[in-house]
Amino acid sequence: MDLALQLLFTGIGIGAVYALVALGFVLIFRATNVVNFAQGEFSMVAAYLMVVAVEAGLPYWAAFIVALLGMALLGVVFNLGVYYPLRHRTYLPVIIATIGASILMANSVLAIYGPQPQVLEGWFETPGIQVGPVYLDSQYLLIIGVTICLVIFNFWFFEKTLLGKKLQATSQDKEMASLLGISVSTMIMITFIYSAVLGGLAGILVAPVLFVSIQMGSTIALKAFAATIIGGFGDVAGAIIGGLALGVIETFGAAYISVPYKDGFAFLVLIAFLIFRPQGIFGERVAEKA
Amino acid sequence: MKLTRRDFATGIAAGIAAPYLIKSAKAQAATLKIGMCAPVTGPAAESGGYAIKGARLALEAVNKAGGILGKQGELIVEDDQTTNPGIVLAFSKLASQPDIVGFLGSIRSTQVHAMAPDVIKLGKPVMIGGTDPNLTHMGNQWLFRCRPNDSYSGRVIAEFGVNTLGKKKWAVLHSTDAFGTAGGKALSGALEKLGAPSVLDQGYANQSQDFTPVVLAIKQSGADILGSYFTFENDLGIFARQLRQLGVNIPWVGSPSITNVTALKLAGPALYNTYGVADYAEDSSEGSKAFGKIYRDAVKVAPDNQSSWTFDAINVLSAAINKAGSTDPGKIREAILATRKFAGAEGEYNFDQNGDGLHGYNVVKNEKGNIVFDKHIEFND
Amino acid sequence: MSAPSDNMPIPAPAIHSKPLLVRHLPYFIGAAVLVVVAANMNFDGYVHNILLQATTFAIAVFGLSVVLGLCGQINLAQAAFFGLGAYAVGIGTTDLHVSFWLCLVGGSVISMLAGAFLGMSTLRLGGHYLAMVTISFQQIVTLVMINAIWLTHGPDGVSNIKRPDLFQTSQSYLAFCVAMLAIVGYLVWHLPDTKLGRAMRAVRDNELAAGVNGIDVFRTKIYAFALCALLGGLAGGLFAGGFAYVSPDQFSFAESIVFLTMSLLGGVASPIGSTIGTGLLILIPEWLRFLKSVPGLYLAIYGLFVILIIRFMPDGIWGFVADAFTRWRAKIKTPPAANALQLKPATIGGDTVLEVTGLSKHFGGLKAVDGVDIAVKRGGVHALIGPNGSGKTTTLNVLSGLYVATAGKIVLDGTDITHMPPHQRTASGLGRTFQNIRLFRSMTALENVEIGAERPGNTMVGKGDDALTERAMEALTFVGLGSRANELISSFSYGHQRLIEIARALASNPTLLLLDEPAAGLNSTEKLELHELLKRIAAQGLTILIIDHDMTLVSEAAQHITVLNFGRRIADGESMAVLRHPDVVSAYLGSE
Amino acid sequence: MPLLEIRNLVVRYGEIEALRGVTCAVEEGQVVTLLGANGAGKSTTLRAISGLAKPTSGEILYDGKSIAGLGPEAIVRMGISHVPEGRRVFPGLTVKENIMLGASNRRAATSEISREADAMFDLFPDIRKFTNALGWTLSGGQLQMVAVARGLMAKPRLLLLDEPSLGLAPVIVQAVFKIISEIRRNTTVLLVEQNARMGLSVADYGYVLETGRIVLGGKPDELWGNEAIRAAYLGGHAKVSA
Repeated sequence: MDLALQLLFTGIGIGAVYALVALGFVLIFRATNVVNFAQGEFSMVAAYLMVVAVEAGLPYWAAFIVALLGMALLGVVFNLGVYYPLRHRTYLPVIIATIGASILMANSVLAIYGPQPQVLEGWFETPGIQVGPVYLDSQYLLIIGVTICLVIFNFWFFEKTLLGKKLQATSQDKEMASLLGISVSTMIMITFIYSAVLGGLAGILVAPVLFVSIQMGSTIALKAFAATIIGGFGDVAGAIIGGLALGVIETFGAAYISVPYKDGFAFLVLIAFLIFRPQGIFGERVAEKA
Repeated sequence: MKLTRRDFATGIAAGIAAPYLIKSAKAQAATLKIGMCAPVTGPAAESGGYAIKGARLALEAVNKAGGILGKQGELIVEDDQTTNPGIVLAFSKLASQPDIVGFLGSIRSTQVHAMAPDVIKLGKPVMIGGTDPNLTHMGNQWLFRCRPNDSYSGRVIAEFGVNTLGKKKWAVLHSTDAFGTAGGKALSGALEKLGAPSVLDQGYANQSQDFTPVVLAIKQSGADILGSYFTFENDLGIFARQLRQLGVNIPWVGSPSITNVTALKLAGPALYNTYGVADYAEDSSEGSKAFGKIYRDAVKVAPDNQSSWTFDAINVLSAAINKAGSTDPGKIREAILATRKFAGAEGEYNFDQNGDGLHGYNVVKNEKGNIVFDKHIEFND
Repeated sequence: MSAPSDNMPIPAPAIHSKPLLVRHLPYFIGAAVLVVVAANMNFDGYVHNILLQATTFAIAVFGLSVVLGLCGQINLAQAAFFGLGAYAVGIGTTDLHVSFWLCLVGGSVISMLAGAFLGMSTLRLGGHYLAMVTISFQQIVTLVMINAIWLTHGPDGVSNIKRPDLFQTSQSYLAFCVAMLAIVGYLVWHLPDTKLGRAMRAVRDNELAAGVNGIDVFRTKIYAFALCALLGGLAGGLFAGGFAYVSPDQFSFAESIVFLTMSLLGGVASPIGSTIGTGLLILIPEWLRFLKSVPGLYLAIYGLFVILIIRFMPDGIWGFVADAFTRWRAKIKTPPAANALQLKPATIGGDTVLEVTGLSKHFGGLKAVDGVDIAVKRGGVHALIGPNGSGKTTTLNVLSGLYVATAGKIVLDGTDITHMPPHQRTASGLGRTFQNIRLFRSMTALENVEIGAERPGNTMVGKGDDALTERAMEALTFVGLGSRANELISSFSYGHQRLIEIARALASNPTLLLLDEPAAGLNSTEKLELHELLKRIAAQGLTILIIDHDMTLVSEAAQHITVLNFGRRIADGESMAVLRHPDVVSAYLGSE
Repeated sequence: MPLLEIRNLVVRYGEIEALRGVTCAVEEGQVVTLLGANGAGKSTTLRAISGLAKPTSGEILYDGKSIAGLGPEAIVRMGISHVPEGRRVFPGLTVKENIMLGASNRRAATSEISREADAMFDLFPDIRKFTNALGWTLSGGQLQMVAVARGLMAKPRLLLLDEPSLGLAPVIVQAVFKIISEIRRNTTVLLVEQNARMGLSVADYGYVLETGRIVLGGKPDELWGNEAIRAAYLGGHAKVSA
């Protein structure tokens, strides 16, 4: 039982990271109908920005803000350089372009900053707390806390603000949105910025646990992908639940079935979902149209 | 269609030929060349950097002392991208330069496996750092190992834990790559011989983000000592932290990576008081002390095995060429195999007929982040 | 054979004067020269390795040009298939001591079966989902290679892989691989002109139209996927023999991406493009090695190249070159003339060709079609009309199998087709056109019509490609476009594209022809021509069910009219009487 | 000067010439109806005005200024609101949210927009009880109400209405047209309608389109008497030149 509780905590912690990255996938997919294969690199770049800013002597919170601002800028550049020129083409060239972008980003960081993995200190001095039989890592607690806040923020932003509604409208029917005077290109830009910041946030938060390395992005991104599918492509709540579910499945699978095949569980679950329930956990919201 | 196809073929041919022609044109300079495959890019790019520095430092010293066969030695480095296809291409690129007399291969066993067929084909000596025992036992006479192989590391870990620390309930943890699997097997085998078979033998995949299940398995197994083979420093760092956080404080004897600079930096206090077997330990001998000083002066980082083995490899190789008095591969091979009591950074080299130069390991202890030499265990078989 | 047609009295067609193999002799001579060069040039190890890698990779990339270029389906697991073939040869020749040839064939078959299985489970989803499944498959294969140590030797990989006795030396093995490349390249080059290849292209261009032209879309996709996997496996086997060592990291997801980039870079649709792409992507990183002093720099530049190529060369390098080449050549072969088209609709059933009873189609709560009865008499033109949104097109889509009927029964010429998929209905004798023209846009007019002619069960077409071409030419000539048969669809006006679509349906010699708004978008001259065409078709005894808004056309062409409104039948009967029916008038002009 | 004036408008979609020189005008305060069979070019005319379709040649003058070639976002800001065919209500947003988004063309506080949206339900009482229902749960007639309400939220000087009666049962069509006659009190309307009788019943002026050309224009009663109308819908070759 103690064992299961401990596994559950870590599973949720790592799952929350998947969820944050998955959220970025979903937002971009809904707005542009494109799967952004470079989403994981956003996390990696942000973690490095954070390391650079901390090394430059900025206080932790200032470094945090600088890193997120940097991600916003990267979102702009990514949209203008990768997505925007290809927006009228089919999904395939765009997928390949995002793959190209991910290679470019990972190796640019390698070229600029070198291959050395880096340490990024966590927010808190104390590494964690012991609650009964379960040890709670403070960084995982923070990650879970931030994920909860983001779920609430997303709910508020997409459900309660007019801008959120405009973003939703754009993702549902671009032509109609433009007829109402909503600037579609601005909405897509905002989506890319927000997704880049979300991915960045995940990277910065997870860096103290997983360290900062060039590969950190791609490993997380593949799992986040699977989470996106399990949650039903294009569903915000689904992405978060899919991420958490995946984290838990993986951790328990590793503990009770096989450690080396840990990464395989994510993909087996994914294939099972694709074959038996391709619409994900929640299913499509939009009814069949005439 | 025909036309453009032919044009294209010509294009390819010209493209391939161009750099080759340019290279052969400037190949006439009066240096003696040693080729080196190293990971400049990819996941091991960092350690690749150290390896190149170690080799360069050795070569500088050799050159100052009169060079090789009277010529200045020159190091030609090709990037192996930390992948197997990468090293195959890198090595064959070096191999195609006829004036390279000897090579430094990889510290990764799989990569050595990948390049091995080409090594046989070429028939020139290649110094390697990969520690899979098979490498020097599969009939490839051109591979010479400048590190003790894993049959020794496993035996040393077992010997030290059982006889020095007096622990019998072992948990063995290893990565599932070639290095980890071979190491884990060697350690388990050695433990069985010592009458203390492991209570847990656990593999894990590289780049795991979370080790909670592994730590809990160790906890549950009731082991009183841990032996480990980690490949990547980030994995080691994450595991070390989680191990301590979840309250496992049993003694821990790890494979050489546990003493790596990067591992020490990443894991910090989580690795205090652990033991590691190290082919390189700064205080283990005069040779290693000397190398430590040169390396610290030049690179400003603490030396480790990534750089020490390439340092030794260059020294052993150039000494052997000088002794052979010729660049004939067969003569160099004989000279290397005849190397006895050669004091290197890693220890004393006594090559056996398989091409293994070292037969023992140092045990070191992490004392508040400093690696302190504990003892050396040497085998004669 | 029938008499020459009225407008084009020309001698019998001479379609292919020389046998295929003779016409392609230059290719084989060229390939043979390459093989001889490969066997005799004394490359150094580096060049040899690069050539060997390029040759084997190119075969795997050919697989992608089939699945992606021809059939339009994505595969992000080609490295996994490549790996299956490589491990089969690796494990087979070392641990199991089986002959190289057996292993090569076995590995290719295993790959093919894996591809077919993967396809069967998920090809119905397509698009992004297919991308995900293939990624997952790739990851699982990699994990098994690493962890199933008893079988695969784990991360150590398999070394000392054997080669066939015949090709022990590096030179001869390379020559052997080049020969394989040439053979596979030849097959892939000609695949588009085979029945399967045409079906794949049709599926890529327009799945709906492919289905209603008698192509089993799902099965075609599986074939493409299996073929791609087969080539991947074959290439992997050759690779393993060549390098004598395989290990899991050579067949990772990253490698799959490399394969895909090779394919896109060179030009996804052609084997030449694949070869160019493969060559470049193997050579570029080698050329850029001088940038190695800064780690990561050359891969960063590589990533940038990928983005730029996608942006500026959408059809890849070969597409770019071929395009310029075509424009420069700009001469299109005039097709041979054809005989008059014969339509011999089958007559199994009785007097009624199509009998629809109680047909309903509901979308959620919306009753788009609600209990409609239609009876189409043999040999006549029957019209289905109604205001916008009355359910006409939905009815047609249910008839041709694009939608599944919620209730009701459809009997075509005595056969109950209610539960058949579109391609089987076509095989049973249904032909149709679409309101928004659905032609296969990357093909010529002739090829489009050939696909129609190729429908299973077409009794009017003899065996072989020549008969097919002949039938297609007849249909094109019938609609008056015979002389432009070899032009691409994009060069035809909208009106002519309609005619091609009709010709495609006619070539299949259907029992019943469904025409969905054939007059939409046509100007008045074109409408008159269409009217004439309909008369000529009807004169051959072919039964037509037409939907259109042009009441002049409908009233003059059709003898019988069924009127729908709000998904229900509001009138049915002889044309003039129906058009004067007060309910019909008010449905169109609005009620008081 | 008419509020909207179109001269020789030509629009092509690739090969298809959807409009082949349309000339017409809408006076301020009027309801003008465009009639014609399917495919005659009615919707294309509206799409060209609102900026969704790029004119190949010809002029579109709104309030004396040329708007041909501007994007839809700019045109709706100038006061032309387009309620397209098929309603295009955002399926994943609630009715209220859909209506509020109609004000995206102007700057106003969210609270102000929310108040205006609530006021819309006075004009469309039938959909008040669906305020918080998601778009996709509504029926055709309700969707049409939402779409019109959303269009009106832009406070347009000119409202373009495309086939508001399409697929609706006669009772609902009546209700929709009652609303159009309410709207006309303070907004100019250009209406595209297939239901000729209904379309002309609210109009001040009408045009008949056939294969991309205006073949007839006139007051509703003049048009209604003309055989060309019947021909345009029910056949008989209306060989009347414009």
